[in-house]
Amino acid sequence: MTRTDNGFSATRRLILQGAGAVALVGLGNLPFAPAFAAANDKYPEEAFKQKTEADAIKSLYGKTAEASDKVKMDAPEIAENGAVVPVSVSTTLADVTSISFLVAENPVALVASYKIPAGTMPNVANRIKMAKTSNVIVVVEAGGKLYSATKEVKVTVGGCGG
Amino acid sequence: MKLRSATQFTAAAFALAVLAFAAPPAVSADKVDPVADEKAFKKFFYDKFPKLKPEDFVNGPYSMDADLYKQWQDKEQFPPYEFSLELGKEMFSKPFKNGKTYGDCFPNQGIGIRQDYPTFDEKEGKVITLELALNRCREANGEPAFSYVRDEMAALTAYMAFTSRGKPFNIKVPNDPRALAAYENGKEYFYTRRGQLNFSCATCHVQSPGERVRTEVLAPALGIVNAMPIYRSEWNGMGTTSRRFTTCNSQIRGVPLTPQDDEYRNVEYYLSYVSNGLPISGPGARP
Amino acid sequence: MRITTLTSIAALLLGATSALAAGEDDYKAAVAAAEAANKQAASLRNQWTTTASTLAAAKKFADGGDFDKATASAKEAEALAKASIFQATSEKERWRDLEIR
Amino acid sequence: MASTIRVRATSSGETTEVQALIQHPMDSGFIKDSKGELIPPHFIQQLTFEYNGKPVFVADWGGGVSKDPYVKFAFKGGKKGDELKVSWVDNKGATDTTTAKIQ
Repeated sequence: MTRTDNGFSATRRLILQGAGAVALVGLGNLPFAPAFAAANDKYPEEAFKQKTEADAIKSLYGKTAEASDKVKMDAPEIAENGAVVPVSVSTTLADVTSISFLVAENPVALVASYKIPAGTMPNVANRIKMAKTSNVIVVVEAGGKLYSATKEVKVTVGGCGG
Repeated sequence: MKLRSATQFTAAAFALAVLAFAAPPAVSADKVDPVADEKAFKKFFYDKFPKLKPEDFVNGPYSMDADLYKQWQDKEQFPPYEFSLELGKEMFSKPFKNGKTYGDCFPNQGIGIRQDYPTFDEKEGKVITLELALNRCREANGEPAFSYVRDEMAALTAYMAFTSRGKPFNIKVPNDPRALAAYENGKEYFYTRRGQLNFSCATCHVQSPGERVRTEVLAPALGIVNAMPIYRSEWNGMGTTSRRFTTCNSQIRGVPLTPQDDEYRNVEYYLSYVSNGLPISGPGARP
Repeated sequence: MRITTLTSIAALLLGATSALAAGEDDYKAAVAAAEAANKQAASLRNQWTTTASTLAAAKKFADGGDFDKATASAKEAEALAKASIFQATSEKERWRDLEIR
Repeated sequence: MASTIRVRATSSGETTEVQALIQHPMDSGFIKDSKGELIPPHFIQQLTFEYNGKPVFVADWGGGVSKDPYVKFAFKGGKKGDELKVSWVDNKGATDTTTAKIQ
């Protein structure tokens, strides 16, 4: 706990809370360097090490999410194969800055986290792996708050097994 | 040890079960009639799945289950066989060391001809599948043959199928005793139970399509070869018709034959013939 | 054919007890019989994967000097091979029962 | 060597829809090979889409994204004929970049 990583993740949280904070931290070291681009450049290493979805969300955003019916997730009832599960999300929430996909029962809960700059639509589709039947959680960051949707997807052939 | 005693039991139970049924006389062999077979085969599947249109059968399990269909539609937006298809196109157009190309070995430079294979070679008296023709083309041009079950062959056949998409299978069984014998042998292979599990191809793909075996929704035999080659999520990659046949055999605990052995060529001939008129849909994506 | 299959199946059901105190010679004879039967299955184009894996297990026991278990496994492999022969032979006629016509 | 990145970007006038498929094993580090040994993690960590020099979409990925990963999103603006730059970097430091014309 004494490692400097903690400082970095704290910094990262700050950055992710809003584009405005970025200039203060001074990470604008990229050639094109618009404020949010610098934030986008950081890969959330620690969040991708967390085993549970709660820890991953905390590491990624530094706060907790509340369920919202404004977050619409489209995922199959039964995955045809855990190695390739198409999951997509759309939302009517305004000012979306980030969308993340988590699988509770995977060895690493966080699967993907997308940064949504202003002007990009809050709709994302991707294909994820699921080790077994699990809740899939989508977290949407909008206006600095976190909203989530959860759906159980049954997996009969795991994407992380043998 | 636990496993082995289970094996013993299965073997014994199987043998006894067969013995119990050994008595009733088998239907006597009629004369070989591919036209009647094709009609009966299609009628069986059309009756079993009255809601499906004929061309739906070439999409296998996806036509049988709404949830699967949706996942397939999502995948097809940018299908997983895309890379194989591009590789195949590149390989197909690249000349051999002697300057010739694959196209030179085929009618119409190999474009839009998938639906004509397998074909019966009257000179040789045997069935020639597309995979076999591709390797013969390579060897005739001084190139080593590809493995029938690996990515290169899948890529080449993927490209050739792609250029033939939508064209109806047009397999011919000429009135030649050797062709009829090959066809009949393919049919026999299709219906013959084998392996310790005592399954025939038909056990899964005639009796139970649309049902789940463990986790998989079984594809109907009608139209099954139209989608070859396939990207299978289970394989994490592409598979040829040869790969499909050999893995089917080992899954039922039978030792697979060598790819492109007569029986495999003949069963592909039979299955393609009875799917005549249904469109080529390969390369396909499957769970 | 059917009688021999039945006999070997019966032996199987009784389990390995009949192979008490087998020696290397018993093992070798059992393996030879299993291999011969499996070869016949191959000529009928119908080997079972379990025949090969059971034979491999027998050889492993023999390598470890356990000829009781090695002989029992070899006999099991022979029974599997004979069942596969029986299957191939009976299917020569029976396949038509499944045919769509 | 062909690019590992396939992109389809189509403009509807108001928005541009982008789909990408990338050739990458995306090994999570939790799967064993046929010998029973763990395949070491090897996955894309970051995938960036830039339009007019600005990122329009950034994906941070872990090993839980499927092999040959796929993603779809849309952004406001984007004209037919304009270029979209796509690049990725994986956990071993390998990278690839391509540009695609908006259709």
